[in-house]
Amino acid sequence: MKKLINDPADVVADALRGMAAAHPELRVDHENRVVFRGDAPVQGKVGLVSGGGSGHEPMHGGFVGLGMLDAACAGEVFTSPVPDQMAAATKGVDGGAGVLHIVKNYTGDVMNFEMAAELVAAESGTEVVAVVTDDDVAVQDSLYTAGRRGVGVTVLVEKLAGAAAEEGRPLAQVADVARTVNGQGRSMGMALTSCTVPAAGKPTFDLPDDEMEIGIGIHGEPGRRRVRLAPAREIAEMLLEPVLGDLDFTGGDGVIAFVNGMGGTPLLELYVMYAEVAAVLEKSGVRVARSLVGSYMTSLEMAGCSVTLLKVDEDLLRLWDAPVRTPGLRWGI
Amino acid sequence: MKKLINDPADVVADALRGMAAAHPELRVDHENRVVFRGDAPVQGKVGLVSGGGSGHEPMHGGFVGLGMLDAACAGEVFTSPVPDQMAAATKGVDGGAGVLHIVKNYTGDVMNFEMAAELVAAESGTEVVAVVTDDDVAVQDSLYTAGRRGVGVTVLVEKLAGAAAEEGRPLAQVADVARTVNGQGRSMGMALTSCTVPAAGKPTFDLPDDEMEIGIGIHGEPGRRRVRLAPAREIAEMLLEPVLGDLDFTGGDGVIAFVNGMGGTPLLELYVMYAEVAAVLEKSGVRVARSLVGSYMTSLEMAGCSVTLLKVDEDLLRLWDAPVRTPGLRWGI
Amino acid sequence: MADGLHTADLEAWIREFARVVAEHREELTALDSAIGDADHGTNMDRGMTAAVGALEAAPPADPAALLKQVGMTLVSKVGGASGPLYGTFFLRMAGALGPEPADAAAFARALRAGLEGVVARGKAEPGDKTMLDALVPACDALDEALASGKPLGAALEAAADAARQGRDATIPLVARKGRASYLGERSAGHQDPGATSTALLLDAAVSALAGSQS
Amino acid sequence: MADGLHTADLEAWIREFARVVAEHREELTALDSAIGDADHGTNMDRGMTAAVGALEAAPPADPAALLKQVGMTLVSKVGGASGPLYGTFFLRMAGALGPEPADAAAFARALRAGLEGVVARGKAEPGDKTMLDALVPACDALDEALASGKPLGAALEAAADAARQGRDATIPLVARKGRASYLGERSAGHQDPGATSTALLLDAAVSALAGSQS
Ligand SMILES: Nc1ncnc2c1ncn2[C@@H]1O[C@H](COP(=O)(O)OP(=O)(O)O)[C@@H](O)[C@H]1O
Ligand SMILES: Nc1ncnc2c1ncn2[C@@H]1O[C@H](COP(=O)(O)OP(=O)(O)O)[C@@H](O)[C@H]1O
Ligand SMILES: [Mg+2]
Ligand SMILES: [Mg+2]
Ligand SMILES: [Mg+2]
Ligand SMILES: [Mg+2]
Repeated sequence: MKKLINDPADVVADALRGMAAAHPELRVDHENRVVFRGDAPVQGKVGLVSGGGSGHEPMHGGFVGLGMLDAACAGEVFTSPVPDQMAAATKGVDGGAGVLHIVKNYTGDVMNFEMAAELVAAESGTEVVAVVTDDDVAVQDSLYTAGRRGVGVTVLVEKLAGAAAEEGRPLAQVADVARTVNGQGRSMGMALTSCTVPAAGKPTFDLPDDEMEIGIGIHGEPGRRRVRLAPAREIAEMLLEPVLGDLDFTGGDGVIAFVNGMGGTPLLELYVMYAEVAAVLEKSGVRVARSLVGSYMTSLEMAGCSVTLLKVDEDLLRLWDAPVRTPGLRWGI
Repeated sequence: MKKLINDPADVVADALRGMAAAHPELRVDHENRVVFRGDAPVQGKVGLVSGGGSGHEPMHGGFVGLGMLDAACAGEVFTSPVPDQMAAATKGVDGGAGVLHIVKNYTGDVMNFEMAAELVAAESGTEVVAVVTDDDVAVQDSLYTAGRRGVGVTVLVEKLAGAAAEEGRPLAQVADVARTVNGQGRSMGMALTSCTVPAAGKPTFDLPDDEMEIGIGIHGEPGRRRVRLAPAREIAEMLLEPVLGDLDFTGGDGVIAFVNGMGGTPLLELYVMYAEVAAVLEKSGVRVARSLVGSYMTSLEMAGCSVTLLKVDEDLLRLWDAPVRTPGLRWGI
Repeated sequence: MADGLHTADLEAWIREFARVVAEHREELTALDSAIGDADHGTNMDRGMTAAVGALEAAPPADPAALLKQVGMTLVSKVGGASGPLYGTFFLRMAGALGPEPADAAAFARALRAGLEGVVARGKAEPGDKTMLDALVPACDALDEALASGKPLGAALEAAADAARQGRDATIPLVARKGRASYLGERSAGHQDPGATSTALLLDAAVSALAGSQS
Repeated sequence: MADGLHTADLEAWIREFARVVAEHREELTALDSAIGDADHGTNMDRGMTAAVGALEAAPPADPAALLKQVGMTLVSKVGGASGPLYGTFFLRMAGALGPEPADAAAFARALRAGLEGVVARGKAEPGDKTMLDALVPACDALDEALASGKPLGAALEAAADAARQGRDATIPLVARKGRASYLGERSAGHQDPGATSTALLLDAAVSALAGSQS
């Protein structure tokens, strides 16, 4: 295992020390492993809390700041944080207008956030609404699965609901934005290589040199199927076909097209992928209103990418363009 | 070779198509492989041109925009662009106030930029000044080398000279900022893995599982020495010792501390590294005024990092904080 | 100790579970690598190490307090799916026990209460390829053995046997809950990590508790 | 062709150089992997393929025009260190030749002018572990052989011999110029890629030109 770390057991704590040192505008609660906006709680504003296993950086800690999250809880690598963390985050961002939990649909995340909400309800009067993201078309949402996974759309939910909260919208409306975004977004990912969980010390799966995994999630888990390595052009088609097949993205105000790197894939390749994605979208009559290319939701050092499309309207576009100031996403301020 | 590409021969052209599609605010000259600010040339402003081999993304194309570069030339992977490209870029950004070439100190880059300047001088009256960056303390600047390599400081030069140009400073002063930054900056890098040049198809060097390269550049070249794998804490010391030994960074207005990922290293690990770098700096009496953590100057999918320190004064800090709007670096706008 | 399971017995069970989890940490993580995210061994080991640490720092006074402390520690130290599930399991067990030593029937009732907590929390059913596939047969076997008059020791052995069989029976299953369900058909052919740690929990019960009433 | 090297002869030389560069592309890149950035074979092949393409698209009228076109093509298609260096080499050769066919002495003078261009552009010296370590001995051997009355064919063979020896002699050297110099002592023990491609240039001259005046 080759990583820039100290003891594998300390990797999350060490990275949080680094975040605290690099971002004095944030406040890091090292005991609870929560990254807060420096000015949290913002009085009168809906507080946004997310979190999940570590190893997906910049998500979620890197999305804390004006116009996005108020707090993010960092679990162990690929392991949902515990209810205590989420409860501490919820209390810390409660500015009197309620708190939105943005939860990726994984059994662990959902249960831990649920327990946190129960804790908070028992202890304080804070109103908490949870929105669960589940945009991964690699997984069928059926009785026979834990439902679709929450992947790329989570980044967009955090930005757009964050902007809505920053505008002063009430909790119900901010939650509506989050639900709308999740409902209008779809994602699909692939991997060229596995990643190595620090505590495990070896790659989660082996992948021959001439094969790739299609339909992966973001926890280094194997995907739905293994196929022969293909050029970027074909990969774009493989990823977009199920996305476009699941929801009609044509017409209206177009889409936000998001090509996301899994952590070990350089930007050069993400732009090659984006060129192919844009070509498929053009051919399919899907208009790109905005785009995002980069490694925003990663799986440690996994090589690969995911593609997310989000159908937008004028309101969502305005929220997208609104100022955001976080370590991972910043514009307008 | 596992990469998200089509034909290895097309990787640069394909990535430029992706950049053009993803960034409508830029103008991409596909024939000359130059990324321009959409509004270039900006009348009355000094034009900033840089460029180099591809494979270092977001550098340089991702640093084109308000407050940074006016144009960037993309060479083949790890191969300096040709004089024709630089000449086209220079002409395209000439707003009447002259053009600054920001050149990393590599034999190829220096010679090609020189030939471009000769071409431009022969064809037009555009005043061109070149500043060569050479901040890599892994290499001794002596008669027995091609001089120090230009590495991490180049990103900072592009930001700071870009801000000076945006402020309306004349060419000589903008060039002075660039030279000052280069003179006050030092870097040192390391690799955990090699990278694979697409056209070569296999890793540039082999590195056993328990070893790392210290003193690497940004072209996948082997470093100065190979040592046993070490924890982040020791790596931070190995990188900072020669940096701190080469220039006194204590006192004054402090430093910009820049921990850069080589492309295949996830942000989680870069924050772990930054925590250790910050600890060494604190112990050494170096005050951190600003920091930058991320993969800004990469070597394809190489795993590893570099550390750059830049001694700053009030003017440089103001230029650092000035608005910048590029795909790779953005704030204040 | 013919008068039932004391705090010390349950503590021995927890310590033994912690020990076997640590011993099998790599195996649990390897199982989770195949159909999950390679952390089940690390998760359980972190949680049980913390649980034992908490017992030492603040020794609980009675069986219910002990299992409650273990449950709380797991909930607040593990995370993931196994934290809430094993946490809820022990919390519900604690809720079903009184402060007094538990006899065999009380222990079996508590175990089933724990099982029901796992179902309530995780909404899985037997056959979904989860820890339930070890826990349900274990509870059934325990009840049956006690009903047929077997002593606790033999009954726990029957329960542990059933848990191991349930664990093995997860191999051909296609997962319908948890992370492994994302793999669809590809999840078949692999043993469920959570069912494996649950089988260890019953093994630990045999080692630590079977002697208590025999 | 006792009257000297015609445009067609030089074109044959360029074509032959392009052919051997393509043939040795992987080898050149492998050499550059060890002490550089793994692109010398790709660079030279891209450049020479373009040079031959340009010759076909717009056949130059005379020797000087031909070599100028090759030089210009290399400058604008190769990049890196080898683009300006080989480009300058051919441009300076072109500058030293007239429009008329070149006799052996004129060819040797042109080759030395090319060499001087490389020195002016790259500021390296013999012993720095660069293409000069093949080019300098080649020019010296050519001059010497012609001075001692050998025909062009034999003289070129002597030059190619010297280039190959110079190439081999780069192996123990510690690089002082170019990318390999960053490696310091670690550059010793590896053959310089540029010296290797230069030896191919002289080999190509033997294959394409040695017959012209014999
Ligand atoms: N809904 C559920 N009900 C019961 N057990 C579950 C459920 N979901 C997952 N599990 C169990 O949890 C185990 C995985 O635990 P662990 O790896 O620690 O958590 P995570 O899946 O969050 O990484 C699975 O092997 C399975 O036995
Ligand atoms: N200053 C110089 N003078 C002469 N030749 C040089 C000089 N620098 C480098 N070279 C030659 O260039 C070769 C490398 O070419 P290439 O790999 O194409 O370019 P780059 O080093 O830019 O990747 C070296 O092997 C060496 O022979
Ligand atoms: Mg997990
Ligand atoms: Mg090169
Ligand atoms: Mg797991
Ligand atoms: Mg090279």
